[in-house]
Amino acid sequence: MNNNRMKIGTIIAVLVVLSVLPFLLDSYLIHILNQIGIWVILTASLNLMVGYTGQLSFAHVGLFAVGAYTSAILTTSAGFSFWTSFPIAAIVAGVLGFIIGLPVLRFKTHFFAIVTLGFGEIIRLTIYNWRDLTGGPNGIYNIPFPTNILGLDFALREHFYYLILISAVLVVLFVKLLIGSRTGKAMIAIRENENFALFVGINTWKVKIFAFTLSAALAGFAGSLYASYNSYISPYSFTVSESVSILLMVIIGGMGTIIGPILGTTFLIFLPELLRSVSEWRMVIYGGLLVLTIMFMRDGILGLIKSFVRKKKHHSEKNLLSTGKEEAAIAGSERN
Amino acid sequence: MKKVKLGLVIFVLSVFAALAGCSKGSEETSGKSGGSVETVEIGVVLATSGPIAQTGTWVLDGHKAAEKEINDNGGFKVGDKTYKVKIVQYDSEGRAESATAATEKLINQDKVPVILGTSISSETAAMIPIAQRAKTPLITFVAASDILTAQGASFFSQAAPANKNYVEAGTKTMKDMEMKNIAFIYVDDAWGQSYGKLYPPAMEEKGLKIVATEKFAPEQKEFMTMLNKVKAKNPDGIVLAAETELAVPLLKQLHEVMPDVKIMESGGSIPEELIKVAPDAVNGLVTLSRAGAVTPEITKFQELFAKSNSYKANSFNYSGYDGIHFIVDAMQRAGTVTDKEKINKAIRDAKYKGLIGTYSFNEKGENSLVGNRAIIKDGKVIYQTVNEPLPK
Amino acid sequence: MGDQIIQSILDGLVSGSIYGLMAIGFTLVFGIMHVINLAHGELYMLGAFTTFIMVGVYQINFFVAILAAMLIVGGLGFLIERYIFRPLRNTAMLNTLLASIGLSIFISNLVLKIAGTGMRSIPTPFSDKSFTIIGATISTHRLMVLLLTALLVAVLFWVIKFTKFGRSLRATSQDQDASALMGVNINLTYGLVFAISAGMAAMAGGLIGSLYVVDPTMGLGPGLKAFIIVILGGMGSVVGAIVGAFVMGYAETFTSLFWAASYQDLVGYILLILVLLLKPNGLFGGAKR
Amino acid sequence: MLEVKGISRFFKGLVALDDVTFTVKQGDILGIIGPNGAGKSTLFNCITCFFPPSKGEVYFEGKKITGLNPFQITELGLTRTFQHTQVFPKLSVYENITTGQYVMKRKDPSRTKRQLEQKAHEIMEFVGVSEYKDTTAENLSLGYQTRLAIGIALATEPKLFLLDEPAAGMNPEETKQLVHLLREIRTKLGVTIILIEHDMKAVMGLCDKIVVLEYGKKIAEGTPQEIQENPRVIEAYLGSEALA
Repeated sequence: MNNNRMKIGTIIAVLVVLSVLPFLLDSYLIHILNQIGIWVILTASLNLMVGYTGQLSFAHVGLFAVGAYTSAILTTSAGFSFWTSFPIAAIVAGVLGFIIGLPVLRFKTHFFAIVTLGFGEIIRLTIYNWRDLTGGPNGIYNIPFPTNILGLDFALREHFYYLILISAVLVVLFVKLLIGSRTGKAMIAIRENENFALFVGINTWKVKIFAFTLSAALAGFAGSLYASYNSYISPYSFTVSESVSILLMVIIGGMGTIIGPILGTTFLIFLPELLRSVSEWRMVIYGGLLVLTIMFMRDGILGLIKSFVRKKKHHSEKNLLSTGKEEAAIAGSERN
Repeated sequence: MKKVKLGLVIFVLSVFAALAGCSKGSEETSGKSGGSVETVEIGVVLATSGPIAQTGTWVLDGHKAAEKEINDNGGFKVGDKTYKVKIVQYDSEGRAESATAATEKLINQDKVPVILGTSISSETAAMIPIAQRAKTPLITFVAASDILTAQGASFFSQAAPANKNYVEAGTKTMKDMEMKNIAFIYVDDAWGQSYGKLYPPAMEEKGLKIVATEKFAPEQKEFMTMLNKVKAKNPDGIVLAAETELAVPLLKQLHEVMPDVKIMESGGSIPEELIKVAPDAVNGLVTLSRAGAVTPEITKFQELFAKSNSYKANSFNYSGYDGIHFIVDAMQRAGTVTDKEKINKAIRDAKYKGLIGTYSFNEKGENSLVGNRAIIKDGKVIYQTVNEPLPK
Repeated sequence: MGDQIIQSILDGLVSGSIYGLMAIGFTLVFGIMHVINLAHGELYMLGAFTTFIMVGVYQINFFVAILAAMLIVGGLGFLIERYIFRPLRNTAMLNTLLASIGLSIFISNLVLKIAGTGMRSIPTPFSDKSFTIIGATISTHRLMVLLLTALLVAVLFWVIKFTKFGRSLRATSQDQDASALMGVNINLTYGLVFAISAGMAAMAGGLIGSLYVVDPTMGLGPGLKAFIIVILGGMGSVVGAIVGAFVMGYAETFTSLFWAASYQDLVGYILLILVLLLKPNGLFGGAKR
Repeated sequence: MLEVKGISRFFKGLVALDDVTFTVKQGDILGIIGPNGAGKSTLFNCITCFFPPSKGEVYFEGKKITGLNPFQITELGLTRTFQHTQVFPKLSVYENITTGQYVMKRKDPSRTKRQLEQKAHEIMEFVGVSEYKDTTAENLSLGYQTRLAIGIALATEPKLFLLDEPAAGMNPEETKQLVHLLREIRTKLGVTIILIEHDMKAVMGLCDKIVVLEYGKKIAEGTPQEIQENPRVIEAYLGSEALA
């Protein structure tokens, strides 16, 4: 039981460090952390689908865009404040997720991927061409910051940091609780073996629709944060290459875990920033690294760290137990 | 186990390479105060990768030519001190997230006094709120969409010839080319759409009839159906609005469908580039252009540019060159290289004669650069202002 | 309006065959190797660049240049399969998909760095003369694209249906282990399949590159379009890829005829989703594993 | 307990099942035997609504279940295993069992978390996989995986349990243990069992009643004794030594 307490200890330590950061770093690094925070919420929502329910979705950037545009339109032309517009943005994205989910969730693996990619692009192209509502390619500018509450002035990056930090922590916690719950078990069962899950008494259709709608709402919420934070949005930031990069963040970090996508998001947002000064070769290194990561670190950064830890633990265990139980099980299993 | 060890090595290697890259960056800024002549860092954000990397690279080459020229003759004087120019450029990859991150890095880590904005309107629009909040002057010499000045940011100035100023020159050129029934074809992006809005009323006013209007998607390459549809309306003139990368396939196919129709392009394409890639399809084409008649300064710049670049200078290089000199002039008039507010005021009050015209701004940051035109005749480009008659 | 319809039918035929050239290579790799190769667009771009270097710089005959480009890029395809896709062969399809994304970013940016952003155009060997068939005009070059695509499809069908190698391809696509037992050298077969697919992409690049423009990022659009067409036509079926290509070609042609050119992509995606809703495995897709 | 009435199933002209009728009493073990391709698995798939029968109906405890979804039937207390053993590969044995308990919340909402955990451990003990509690299912041997599959099914606390060739690929020793386990399921848990199996020794020793299928038709029904002497059955199996 001690590693549980150790785990909670590290989490609290990390949170304390995170809450102190704004006082130590300049606002460029804070801006990067804010971007990471927003993307953590988006990748957490995507992880619900890819990591836990095993459905590879390319629509999440479209739902992220719906959330961003709903909140932007409400706050600019309808005069709503951020605090009333972000729940609406999440609901609108969730409802759209439900509507898209109905036809889409019938498909499996690569068909599901391509159909969600199609819907993602349909959302982007509709935003692009619906000029009088969304401003078309010009986008929407002068999106106001959230009105000040609790003495925080959100025009300052450092204060907005806390709003994003709290939202990210809440979302990650929510995902953790959901996965621990009964529905979470059903989602994991669907990922592991969808047909068999049907026979264990899981209404796979209902669970998938629930997961997709929920993750759509979370993506919408991330979108509303993104719009208010950047105060300018345009269809150019919701393209297919964006949905590819958030998918990479989830998978390279280690999908189907809570910490994996967070590591992946941090790694894939910090890496291009760190490589900024090597600007000519930056994208070449980025592409090359992706290929190497997929080939050698298949369960992602987290998998790498875990195997590193397990290797250390394994050595210590071996000399303790003469006939390790684990070895018996492995010896027993003559399957492939 | 072997694989995991290898994976570990790669992972460590990549982080190490990244950190090395980062440290190289920061150690540079610390060298600021050393040496007899101080260095002034000018922030530049341009898309040098991604789909529209071409324009960004041209502008950057223009910036570098000016930087080399200033530093070769000992830097520039402000008050009693002389300064060398150092360009700190970050690639925005054609994505708003990358552009905003680069802007934050320039303002907060490199602490540059001024930033030259990007070649793409949607990126620049995302950077304006950041520059405004950090009270750092941001100026673009390329992004021409009118949404940039519509944000009303006091620290943003648009030194690129805005579409509004070009409409005048455009309608006059259409008249000069004796076009009656015009087919108007424009790219459906932020830049193209502002023409889509501005041209029709202006053309109607001048009695020019629009027989067909077509818009096409930025990544589109196949235009045959659209051109045949336009051909059915048998226009005697075609007005295009398309960046160079998109204009080439369009012009090649236009040459197939309507070989001898008069064509005018409203300033998105570079004539020299069109000749190089599609010589026979563009003969007789007139494009609006930033650069007017070839002034002595332009010839001097072309010689300077030829020394360090393998291709012939074009008007995006001119704008890049003007950009650095304009900032240096503004700093000299402001009498400071660090006080951002004073520099911004000097920028807004500028009356600087550059290669492509005189830069001056109104209170909204819009400039008064007037469009010129360039005519492609038998493989050569003739630049002129719109008042001169078209060469026969 | 009448002759415009005929003209559009001809234009649709041309853009259909252009998409066909791209999609066939893609579906071969998926049908036989069950690998989704999103770097297919970059092989198309490399084909265009090789053809440009040979024709534009060294003035080699256009057709020789295309053949050479097919061989060079085909060889590269063989190496890519050997060193990147073979280690990932028995892992989840997700890995090969993601590895191909990394590869696509790597190749397009490498060429961007080496060749610079400049645009180039391959001088077309075909005369400017255009033919008029029942009221619709088509340039020699586009006619050549039509004919070469038809030729390529015919050759491919002949290879798959009648040659020993063709049979081993079909066997491997059904059941990799069984055909290995039958003495089919799986590694060689997969390597050759990837090489053929890369070669076809290179041919498309050279042929279509001279119609449009050659630059490092030209592969992004066609790569994604090929993926959509293959899914539309039915994963892994060559007939499906060809039919899917013409369906997409005509959808876009008639969209720009009756609506506006800028809505082409939107209609393409809506069409894809409608077809998949009605026939989940695509028009000709067999229920793969 | 279960009434199968006139079940037929056609696949594009091929008659997989032709008018099969039989009933199963509470607490019985019914064996279904027949040469390969006799339609045994198809019959199972029709009963458990994996796909609907072309004709005929199935009643479970008097209630018509044809046309329902598989997960609804599990709720009613009817569950099954598959010819190719189905488990949740990357989950540990314990997680596999707890996933099986998903349906319990609806069947018995009053059940607390503690009780469910307790039940899970009992089941693992019962099917003899508790030593590998934390091993992932895919690392287990075929024998242990089959036991786990049975454990998952028991976790749904069924009243009727259908097993599709559980002993396939097992050595005699493992088969003996399996028969022992099936007997205990009936006696200790009071679960009615329907078993498809080729191993005649196991079937004859275990089942109260046997149904024999051939080319989709029911050719015989009765006690193991009657079946062994029934000429139709002998002829169907051409006197293979299995009947001896």
